[in-house]
Amino acid sequence: MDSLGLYVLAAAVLFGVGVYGLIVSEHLMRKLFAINIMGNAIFILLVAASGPVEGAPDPVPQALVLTGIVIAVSATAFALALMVRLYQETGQATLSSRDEGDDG
Amino acid sequence: MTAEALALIVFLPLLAACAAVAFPGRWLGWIVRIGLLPLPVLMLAPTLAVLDQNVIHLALAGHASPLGIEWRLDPLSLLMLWLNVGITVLISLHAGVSFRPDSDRGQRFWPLWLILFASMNALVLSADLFNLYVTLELVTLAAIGLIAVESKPAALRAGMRYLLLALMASLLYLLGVGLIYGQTGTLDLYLIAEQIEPGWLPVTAMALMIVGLLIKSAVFPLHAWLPAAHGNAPGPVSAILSAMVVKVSIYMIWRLWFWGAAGWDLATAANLMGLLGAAAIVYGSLAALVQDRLKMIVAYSTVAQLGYLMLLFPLASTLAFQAASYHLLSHGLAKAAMFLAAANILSSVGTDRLQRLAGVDQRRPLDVFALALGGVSILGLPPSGGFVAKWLFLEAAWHQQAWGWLVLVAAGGLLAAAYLFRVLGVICLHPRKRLNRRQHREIPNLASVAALILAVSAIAAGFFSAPVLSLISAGLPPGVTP
Amino acid sequence: MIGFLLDGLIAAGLVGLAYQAVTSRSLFRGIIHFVVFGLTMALAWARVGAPDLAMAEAAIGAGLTGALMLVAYRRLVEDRRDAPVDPGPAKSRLALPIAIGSGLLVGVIGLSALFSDVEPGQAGQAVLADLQQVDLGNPITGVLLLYRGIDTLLEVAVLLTAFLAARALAGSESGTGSPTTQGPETPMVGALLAVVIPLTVLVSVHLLRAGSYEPGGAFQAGAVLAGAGVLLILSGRIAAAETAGLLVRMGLLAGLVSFILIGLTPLLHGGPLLALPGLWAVYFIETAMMVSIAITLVLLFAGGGGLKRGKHG
Amino acid sequence: MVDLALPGIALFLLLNLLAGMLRVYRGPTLADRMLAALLFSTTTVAVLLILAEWMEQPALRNVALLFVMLASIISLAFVGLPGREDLEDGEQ
Repeated sequence: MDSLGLYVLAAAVLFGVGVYGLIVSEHLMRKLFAINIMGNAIFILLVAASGPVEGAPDPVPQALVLTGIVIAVSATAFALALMVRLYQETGQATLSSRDEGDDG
Repeated sequence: MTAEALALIVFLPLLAACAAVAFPGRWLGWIVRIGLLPLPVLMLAPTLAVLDQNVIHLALAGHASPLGIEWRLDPLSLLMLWLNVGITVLISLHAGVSFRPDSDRGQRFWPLWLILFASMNALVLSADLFNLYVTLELVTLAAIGLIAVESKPAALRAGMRYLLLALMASLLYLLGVGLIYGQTGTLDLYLIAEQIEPGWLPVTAMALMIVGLLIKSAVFPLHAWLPAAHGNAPGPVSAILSAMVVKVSIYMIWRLWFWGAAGWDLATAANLMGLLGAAAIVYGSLAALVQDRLKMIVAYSTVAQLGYLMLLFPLASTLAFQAASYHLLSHGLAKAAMFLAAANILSSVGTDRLQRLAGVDQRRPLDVFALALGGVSILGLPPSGGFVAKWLFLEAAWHQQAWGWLVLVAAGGLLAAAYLFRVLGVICLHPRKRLNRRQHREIPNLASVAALILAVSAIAAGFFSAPVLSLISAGLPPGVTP
Repeated sequence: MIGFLLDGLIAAGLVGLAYQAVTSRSLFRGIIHFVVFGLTMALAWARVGAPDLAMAEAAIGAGLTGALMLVAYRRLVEDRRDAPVDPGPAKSRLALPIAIGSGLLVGVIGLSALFSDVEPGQAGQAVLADLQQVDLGNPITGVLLLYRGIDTLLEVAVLLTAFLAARALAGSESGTGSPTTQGPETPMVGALLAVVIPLTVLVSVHLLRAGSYEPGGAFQAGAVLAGAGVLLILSGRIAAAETAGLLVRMGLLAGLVSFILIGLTPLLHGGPLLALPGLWAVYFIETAMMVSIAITLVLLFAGGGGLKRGKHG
Repeated sequence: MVDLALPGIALFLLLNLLAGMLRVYRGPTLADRMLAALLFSTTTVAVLLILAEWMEQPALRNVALLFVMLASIISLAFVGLPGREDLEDGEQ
């Protein structure tokens, strides 16, 4: 097994950790950690799944991951803003309470 | 001509969104008009081109796939494009009143609205799996921004739940894309279709992508986020969410399934998808029956109606394609009308709790009329567009002697009738007028007119089905025989 | 062998840090672990031969995401001191089996993808072949701007949308104040700024220029430039404002607008959409994107609609 | 021997990092964690520079440069957190 295989294994564990964190965490920011960790695991797989081109790593998956990183930070930034606003409105940074029938 | 028109269809609203950010204030109204109103005219060139050549390829930056990204316009994507342009422009009439461009709310609303519009156009055109991921993220972020634009706690919470699920769904989709690239070395859907063999890795990749998209399109049992998000968003936003946003991810599933995995034997999986659809129809309708808020009823009705789009997978014939595509169209129009009407009633009466809406038909006759017309199309009564769609579904099931699906479509209509007549019954058939006059707030007529135009179009779609149906049958996927 | 040990250490570190981030007792500690996780991730990218990603992950994934998380945490703490910030983890009997199951699934998928005999990617080969004719040394920049330009264009739109959506949320109430540090008057901060700000600008320009022939590019450079803006906010030199001034708005939109307009120009003389008319266009768009990315990230950090001179400006 | 020296040093530095992480984990005060995190960034810079030599990837020097810039920003962001003492009390 080469180094890339090691990172693929790590990615699998990271994905599991992310899923665990997503289920267990109440706090929204922890859920965001978890999703970002899962995202990183998938980025590793994205690069690992494609073979090398002319001896060097394939540039296309790398460009895709670069795009993915920027999208991840955009989504995270918006999610954080949403979380802060939710906290200001309700005093909670969780999704635990269920009052969806509220017509405000 | 076509290339220029398609470029403007995507980039004009996007530029308008930029202009709306750059020049807030009095110019906003005109910027929005310039970004939206030329679009129906611009659609003419691609429409003529598709009628003439059936499929149009456009290699972006002059690089054909696999090197570059291609846009591909065929009858199905043309239909989606028309639907998006038409519905967005009509809902914008309503939004022009409920989010006035010269108000503070309007300045927060319109840039996101224009971006959502542009991104759905870009999504429908794209034939590249990763580009689809980027456009889908753009659609999701803009949509959630719009849900939360009024910052009500319920909407914020619904938006947050939607966002977390959507992010997870995107990751599953992205993993699938990565595996597909590893296997085929390309990201273009049509090149993939030529190269991919149904080994276990490609099948897993497809499954991951489809599960991700099923979450995004809120198909039962992954629908949990939808009713809260659609029911608590501002009126125009609920309308576009139900009419278009959930549909574009179902459209992507169709593309992957029928075009990407064209040669695969998917009979078992197709039946599974059909069963999900059946469960959605039954569960969504029953849940709509017990809701006590008008907008939540309409939202659960969306969960149910999305189920019909899943019936395409097991039936998979020309008739089924026509049925599903027409259902997409008529449900989009009808549901947008119903959400706008419900939003008008909500902002006029101050609540949309059903037991307090008795007698609202006298205060807001146009809105109740629009609601009823939309309902007629949803439950598939002739001569509406919904009737054409359901009739075609029945016919498709009949021809394949798929009696189970036949019974389901018929029963779905009855269930829809149950929850819609409950609504209309409470509103119109009441022993005494309980609506308090003082609570009644005037809202501009244009808001009701927009709802009515959409509702009338949903009915009118029943009369003008022939050209659309023949267009759809000209653009069938490779495996489907007429 | 020793390389393998090195990778094993990095991989183990990644897993440990990730676990700490999602389960640590305090949220603040979780953020630190998350940031360090991102930095370790950058090391991992460096090891698998992806320096572009190492840079992007360090600057965007760890640095700026971490800064955004810290400032969000701070708003949570400041806003309501009475309400509990962190309710702690929930008990779930299903969590562990589901997590192990999905981890196993991803592991099996990943390893079989790695060890299935994959052909070199057609797209990647086409990129390298076509780049021979263009004087652009970094294939990733080529993919991002020349071949998959619309991805990059829409990606810039995603970033703008995130800002617009976050701005639409920010009410007129409290919580929109800029996160200044406590002691901006201390001479050390001034000295730090005097050294770091010009250096940051220098490094970002260097990374931008490097992007055309070696790893680097608009996103990495923009993130570093945003770092300078974050420093200015933290030291109270600039602060969040209700609305953006003309200059900020222009900077915010420069990348997207110039990309669209330059992308549309070929249509005027019958060329294909988004075909950039030359390498100058690549450099121009990259510069504009760098500015836009930096300003968008700074605005997201400041938590307002615009920027103004701060208390200590 | 020389080709073992560089990765050996990198490995040693990484082990150092691990020890540093123990400090981040154990605390007990915020200052300990802060210093450990700073140690982390400086050590990572060293690791990256060594990797740049060993893997013959000069681009990694740019990554190291970027780390240096980030370290100063992150440290100021940490210092800027208000009322951190009572936070720490509340959460321990």
